[in-house]
Amino acid sequence: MEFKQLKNIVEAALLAADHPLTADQLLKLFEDDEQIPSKDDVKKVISELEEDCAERGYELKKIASGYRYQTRVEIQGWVSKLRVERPPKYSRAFMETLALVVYRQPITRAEIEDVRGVSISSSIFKVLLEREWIKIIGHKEVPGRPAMYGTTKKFLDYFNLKTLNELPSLAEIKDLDQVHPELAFMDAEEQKVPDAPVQLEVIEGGVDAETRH
Amino acid sequence: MEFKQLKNIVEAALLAADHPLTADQLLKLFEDDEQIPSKDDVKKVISELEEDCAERGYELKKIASGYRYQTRVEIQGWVSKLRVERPPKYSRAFMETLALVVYRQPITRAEIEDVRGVSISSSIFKVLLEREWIKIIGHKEVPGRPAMYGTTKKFLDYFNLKTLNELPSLAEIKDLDQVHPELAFMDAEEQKVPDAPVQLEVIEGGVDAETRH
Amino acid sequence: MTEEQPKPASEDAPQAQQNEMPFAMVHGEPVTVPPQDLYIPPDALEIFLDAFEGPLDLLLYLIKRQNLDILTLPIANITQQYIEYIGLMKDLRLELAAEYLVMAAMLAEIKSRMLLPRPIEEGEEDDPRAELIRRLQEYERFKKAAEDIEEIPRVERDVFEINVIQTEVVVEEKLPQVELKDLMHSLHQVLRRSEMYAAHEIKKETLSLRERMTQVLSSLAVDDFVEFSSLFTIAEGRDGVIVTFTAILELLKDRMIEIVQSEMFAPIYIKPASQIVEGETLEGGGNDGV
Repeated sequence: MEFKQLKNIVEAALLAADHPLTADQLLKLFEDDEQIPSKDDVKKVISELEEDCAERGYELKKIASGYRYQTRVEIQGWVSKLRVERPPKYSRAFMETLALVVYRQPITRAEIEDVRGVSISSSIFKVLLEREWIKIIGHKEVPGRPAMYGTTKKFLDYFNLKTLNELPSLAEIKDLDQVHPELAFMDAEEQKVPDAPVQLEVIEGGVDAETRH
Repeated sequence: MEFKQLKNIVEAALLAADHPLTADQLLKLFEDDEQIPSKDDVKKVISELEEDCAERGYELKKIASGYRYQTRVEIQGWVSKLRVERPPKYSRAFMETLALVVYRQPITRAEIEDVRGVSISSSIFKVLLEREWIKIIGHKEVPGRPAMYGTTKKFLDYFNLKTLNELPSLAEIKDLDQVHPELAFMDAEEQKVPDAPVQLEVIEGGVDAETRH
Repeated sequence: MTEEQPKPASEDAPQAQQNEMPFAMVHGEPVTVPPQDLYIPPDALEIFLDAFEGPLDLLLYLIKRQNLDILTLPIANITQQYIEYIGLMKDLRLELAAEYLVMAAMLAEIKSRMLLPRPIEEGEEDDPRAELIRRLQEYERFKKAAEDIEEIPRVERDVFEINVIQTEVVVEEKLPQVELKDLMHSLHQVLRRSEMYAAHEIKKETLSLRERMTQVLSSLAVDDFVEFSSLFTIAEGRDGVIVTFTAILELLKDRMIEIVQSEMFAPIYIKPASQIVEGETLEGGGNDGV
């Protein structure tokens, strides 16, 4: 097969696929052909395709489960007008639960609740599991054998990531003993508190469909 | 807006849309912009886009309800392999319905729905009957005379059973995790679990969510 | 949704409140002046619990608002403010999550411990605030992480998947494969949910009985009338005969079949329970008797 045709087919396949495709999956499209292209050819095609759309409104993106064509963030404002429904919005409780699973996997529900200091509504897990962003990856051998959760490739795909390593790293924890040992007990009344009028700030995103139903 | 950006947005929009778009619909994407492009511009973009993919594996086609990108017939042989490549899978509802027919036959649809706690779509029965894994073995003499389902020889053949007796008993299924450790989730090596001794098991996607509500 | 409350807070509050009703009752006392420096408009209190993701979040808010470092947690101050919030919420009869009260108790405990004289040899690691500070920091990390994740461009919101139509696809249908273990697993799941185990004595029911019931009904579907004795297979021996007989009784009990005998000692026949409508035997045409 000519390189050009190979490229045309790979491009069309990637455009038409409803899920990301790996180089191996792309190779499989040709398995009935007389001359099967090499994996190197396919990779070369992919990198050419990536370049071809470098200045376009869409890109060929590599994410966890393969390559996928998608529109660029820059033109989100226009393209999102195509969608009648608004994108799902997730509550802070939902995002914090997700963040804990992401950074602390495998983690149980009780462990998440422990860090957050509040109980978590089951609907949050239900939605996370239904969206297949998290899955049960085992059970902890403690009384009750609670399920342990971890993230999935679908989660990475959805958030445009190849691996979890691409996520920003967690903030460091400062050590109480080292930072301000002298302050340890200097407290209470001596601490001047600026008495500015205060408004309730952090309401953003706190209230949301998810937590409500 | 520069012509080039207009073209990028129109192209990406046409690629990302899940239905054909008319020139007017495309114009609407820009209605919030300071400078709204003219319809002539949009038409010019479209004709350029048509030319751009003249030698590609896909084309911009005008159909009754607008313009849409589609793959070319010439490469259909390759691209259509995308469809079959992913092994189809039955839904959980399907599997549970089958399991209940197996273990509770003769059983009516209402009885299955009763145990599952949700109504079952007719298509599940249709597929089960088409595969000839279950059949109607009579009608229950209650109002409505609902069909009663049972398993077939084909079902036994498919699962390599001589009789249903070779299946584990209900009591054994209850202790499935212990009885069949070989069902254990195979991903073990991939999912490094540092935390605690852990017994992994197969519970994919969302199972727990449903048990929770 | 950041609140830019037009309502003046501390400075103007006293005058403004002259003719006003007390807006809250704290410990039985009317409160006409909102607590200084933590004024929340009463309307906003309603959404208070939704605004904060729990007591840690509220504490963080109180600390951040004063530009204080978590590590220098001014416990007395924070405790006082925290408890004032709780008091306000209670008096507005907002449903208060238990976690908030637990935190109040914890703060009070820390505060009281800090007021007690300390033995000299006690090191910093015995700072009663240490555990709280650790939890606050830990929570703050994930709160930040959640915000970071929120920023990541994601499908449906920032980027859109491209999924071009395939022309003239000949659908090559491939039937899903099912493995026995999947089936067992499904049953396991559905039973676990339905709690059938607890309610029924199905354990006693053997599968062979169920299977035989199906076989008996199936043979009726083919022939409509079946001789009783033909249902038994001698080769199956005693057990087989018992299973078949039990199956017939079971079907009879459920009124799925009828047993008929034209005269004494004549052959006994089994037929499907009487069908009301002539001609409408088994619905689903081709499926019966398969």
